[in-house]
Amino acid sequence: MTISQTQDEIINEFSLLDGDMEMTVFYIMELGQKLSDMKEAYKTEDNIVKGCQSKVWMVANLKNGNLYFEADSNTAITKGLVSLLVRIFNGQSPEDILNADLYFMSKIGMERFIGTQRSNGFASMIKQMKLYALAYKTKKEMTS
Amino acid sequence: MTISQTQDEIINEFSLLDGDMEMTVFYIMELGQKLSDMKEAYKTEDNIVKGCQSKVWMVANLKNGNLYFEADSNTAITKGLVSLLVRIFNGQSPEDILNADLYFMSKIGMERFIGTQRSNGFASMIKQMKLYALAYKTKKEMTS
Amino acid sequence: MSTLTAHTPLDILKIRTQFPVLNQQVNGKPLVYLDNAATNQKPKRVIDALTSYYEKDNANIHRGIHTLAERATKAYEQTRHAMQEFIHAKHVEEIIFTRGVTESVNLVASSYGRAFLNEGDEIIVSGMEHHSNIVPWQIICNEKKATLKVIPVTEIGELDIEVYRKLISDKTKIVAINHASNSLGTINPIKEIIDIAHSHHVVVLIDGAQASAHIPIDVQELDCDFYCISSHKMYGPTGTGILYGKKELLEKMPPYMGGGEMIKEVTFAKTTYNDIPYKFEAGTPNIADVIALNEAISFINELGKENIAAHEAELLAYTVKKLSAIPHVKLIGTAKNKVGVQSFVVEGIHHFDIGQMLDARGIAVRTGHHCTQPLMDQYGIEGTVRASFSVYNTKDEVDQLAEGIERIVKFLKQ
Amino acid sequence: MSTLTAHTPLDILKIRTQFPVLNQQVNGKPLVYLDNAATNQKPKRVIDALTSYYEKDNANIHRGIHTLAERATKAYEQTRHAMQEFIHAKHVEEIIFTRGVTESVNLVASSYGRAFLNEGDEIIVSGMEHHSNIVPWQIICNEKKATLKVIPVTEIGELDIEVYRKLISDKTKIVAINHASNSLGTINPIKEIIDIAHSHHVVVLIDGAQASAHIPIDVQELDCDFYCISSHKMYGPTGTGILYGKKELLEKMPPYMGGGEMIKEVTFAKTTYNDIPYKFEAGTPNIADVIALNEAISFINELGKENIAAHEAELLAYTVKKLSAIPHVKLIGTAKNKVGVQSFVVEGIHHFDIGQMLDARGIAVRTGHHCTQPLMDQYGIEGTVRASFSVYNTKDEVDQLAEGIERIVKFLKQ
Ligand SMILES: Cc1ncc(COP(=O)(O)O)c(C=O)c1O
Ligand SMILES: Cc1ncc(COP(=O)(O)O)c(C=O)c1O
Repeated sequence: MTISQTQDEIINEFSLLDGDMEMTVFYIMELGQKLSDMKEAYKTEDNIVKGCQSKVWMVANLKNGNLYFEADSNTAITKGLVSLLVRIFNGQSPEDILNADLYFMSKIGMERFIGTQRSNGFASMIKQMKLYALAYKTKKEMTS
Repeated sequence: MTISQTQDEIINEFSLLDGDMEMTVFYIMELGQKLSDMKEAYKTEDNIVKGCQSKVWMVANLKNGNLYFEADSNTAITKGLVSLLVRIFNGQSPEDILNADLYFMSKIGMERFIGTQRSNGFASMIKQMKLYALAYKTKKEMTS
Repeated sequence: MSTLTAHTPLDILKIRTQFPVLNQQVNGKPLVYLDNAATNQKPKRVIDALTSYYEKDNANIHRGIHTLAERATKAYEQTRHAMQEFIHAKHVEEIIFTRGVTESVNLVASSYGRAFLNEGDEIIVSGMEHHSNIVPWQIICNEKKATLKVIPVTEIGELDIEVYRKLISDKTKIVAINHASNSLGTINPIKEIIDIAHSHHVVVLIDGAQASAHIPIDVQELDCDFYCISSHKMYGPTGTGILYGKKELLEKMPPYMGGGEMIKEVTFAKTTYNDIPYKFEAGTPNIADVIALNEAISFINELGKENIAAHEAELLAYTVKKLSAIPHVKLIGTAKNKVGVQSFVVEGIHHFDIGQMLDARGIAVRTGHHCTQPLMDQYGIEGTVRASFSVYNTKDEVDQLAEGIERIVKFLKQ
Repeated sequence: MSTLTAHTPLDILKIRTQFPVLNQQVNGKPLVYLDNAATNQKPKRVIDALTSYYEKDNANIHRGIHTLAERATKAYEQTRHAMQEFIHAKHVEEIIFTRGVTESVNLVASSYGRAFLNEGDEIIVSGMEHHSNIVPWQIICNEKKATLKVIPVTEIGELDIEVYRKLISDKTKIVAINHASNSLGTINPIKEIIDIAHSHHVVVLIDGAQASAHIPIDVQELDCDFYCISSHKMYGPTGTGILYGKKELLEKMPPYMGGGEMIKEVTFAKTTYNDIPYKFEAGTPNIADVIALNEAISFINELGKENIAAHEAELLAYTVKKLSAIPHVKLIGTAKNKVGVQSFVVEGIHHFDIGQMLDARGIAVRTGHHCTQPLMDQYGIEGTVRASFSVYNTKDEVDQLAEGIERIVKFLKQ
């Protein structure tokens, strides 16, 4: 699936929630619960995403030229939020991740339910993922 | 005339102004203009009434057991205001001055046209006059 | 009448109609506002006082002789008188308007501290203080090479007075304690704390942020040296509050800020300062909000603090009962004597998740460290969820809180 | 759009309808409000913003995750952005909310001064400064054994820039000057003053109290280091204002007040401070008034500062013409470049009498030293009568002012 296709899928899923805030929050937490836990060993200072209010850890690996992320958080909602990003970006090429336009955020009305403080945190997660993508892209270019 | 009689006279005069603020202020200034000027030599730091925003000087003399005040101010309105007090208290005994109830103030609605800042100053003038009265009364009692 | 010991039940539903903000839906549910320790809501009369001031009387105060300036000055000074009565201060000039508790504490730390602290002196605070009653003292201690001592907090959230007795000494110059804790709700035995301090000739500052809307205050009976209040936590507007200080102390303290209002005479050679309270009110004050604060005082007076406190105590007891029944919930702060504040944590669930989940149901609580990180450190937690009450809250709202928590606990614990 | 050089005439009578306070009688006469340099009046949209905030969104900001706290935080930060644009600051975090100019100057004097001033250093102010831009410097000079130097004022009320060039030296650490004088109306050549200071690596603070509602401000073009504004002098609520500071400077300055909001982490062992602007916003800020200030900014932006200034210039010219024609009247402050402020004295008549007399006719002016005693000393007077304009004033009001003065002059001079 492309980045756009996953986004459209997510938009579709959220539209079923019909704007009910409680259901939306429950749904996000459920998504978080489905995200496999990160090994405790990875939950280091180094892997923390700066700028999030809750703690978010993230690592990335390149397999066959595509990126795969693992992420975790100490809060259930944030874990659910980061799981959306993992789902969208996993298996995509560094280039596509770098160029991705994340239109799903405004389409699902993310701002309404995450608020300014989590918004900044969410932006930091995206930035971190794009940084990983940039790093691997550069590495690839240097070694090729 | 007694203190009450002069007060009643003043109340009567002010009632003719019918609450017109501009006429009232003009009238007060006119009263001030009629108050004879104080000798410059008396306008000393010592004779200043403390607590007035404008400068007010005041001296008192005892003649035949009664008090006579001279007063002046650097502002025309304050001079008019102090002239009311001089008119009320001049020629009265220290005892009567000490015991005087100055009901004319509320009757002419003084607060409305002198405001908080001048109110405090006006209270200081009255206090100063009563202090003079007390001093002369004490003096009289000690020498008698 | 703060001398009443009995209380009259209040008509809470009628009181609620005076608070326009309560009449709204949040996320499709009626708003349940339980974040009152952070700031509480304003009755219509307070809002109307602001409007009325700006629509009729707005003018700069003290220096003007025109009618609007007269009116504004008078109304501003009336609040000072109302506040004097509200806390039973001896002199009206002991009431200084500030932005709130934070500025009040900083004023004392900076002015009193800078003038009277010396190297090696000690200041005592407690382990349950708000950052606003810690950091200003840290700053001045750092500057003066003085030391900050801390009264420990017991497991249930009370001050350990026996340790306090041992901490205080000839070196102690200031004791700064809150009347009631914003995280725990604990009402501290400040009369006893003050008496002990005074027996050592130590000056005491009381942070009354969490007391002013709930506990009768009599600064003369308490004999405290400084008392600090924020308007926005007592039904008044944001941006104002007071510092009460004993006249003798305020008079010998140097000014805090310089500027208009606080001077008697300025020349480049020599400037002389105004008398208190003006010496400490440099610049154009927050005129409108000070004036509107008077309505908040009247609101509290008319209901009666005892009646407000009785209602809030009932809500608190009910909250404790309901929350205790929910699995995995652990109450933080269970002192005997409390204002209507209840913190809690839910085992294995982050307070942010609970806060956000409750917000999804229209329920506003506060989550986090509540500006009391040292206290959180002591409990070994990062933060709590805190529900806190004002007079307009109801048992029904507590039910909704409990139901919300039950739902999230069920969801995340299965 | 502050780049406009031409201007569009404004419909003043229509603008007046937005100001409820103007629609009243004082002492039986329609209010003529000419005390705008002290504080100006608030358009309905500013008052409505306050009401709306308290009726819908009131909550403590930054630390809350519930919906009301979200809304309040967002609105509060929106004003910061609007203010950034209003003064063309490079970074939004360069905007710090304070109580107003007085607190802003004190913040810089205390924080920057205490950190970077040394014995023997010099600070330069001018002879036409407001006490709020004198006394804070006197206090810190006194503490640091630094010296205050004064740029003299010429007879017509302009700064003597040649003397300034001689005053500035390697010893100079700070220059603090108003953009426009509240007593004289003079607009000072601050760009030139700043350039001269910077050529000596001296930091410049501009007191913009009398500029913000009248003169376009571009802090980047001016390259000033600090700029201070009071909300209540620019159609906004009392109790708030800003300090603009260059990021590099603010970052290296120590905090001013300690408390909630301004910290990153507090332990009794070590406290770390938050980033700017929060480092300088300790405690609960004046949330409602900051939010309503945004409406005042929009009000000015929508009318256009050039258009406002053009109207006020017209009123000023008319005032000068009318007052000059009255016997015994002497204008104080006749600089070439002025905002809409005209001070005057009447030979042999005390300014209090004129003020009170005018008030009896419903006309509000300010009388006294206007918190600029050193300036009054220079003119050898105790005070002046001052008429000052905002956009809602009219020529008709100037006529009434002149007529009132004529009457009192006639009365007292015959
Ligand atoms: C030139 C000038 N500077 C400073 C101030 C002080 O402003 P505020 O009283 O709002 O702090 C004023 C207003 O009184 C002023 O006109
Ligand atoms: C106990 C306590 N002290 C101090 C403060 C600080 O008050 P403010 O933020 O109004 O200055 C608060 C409120 O946040 C508080 O709860």
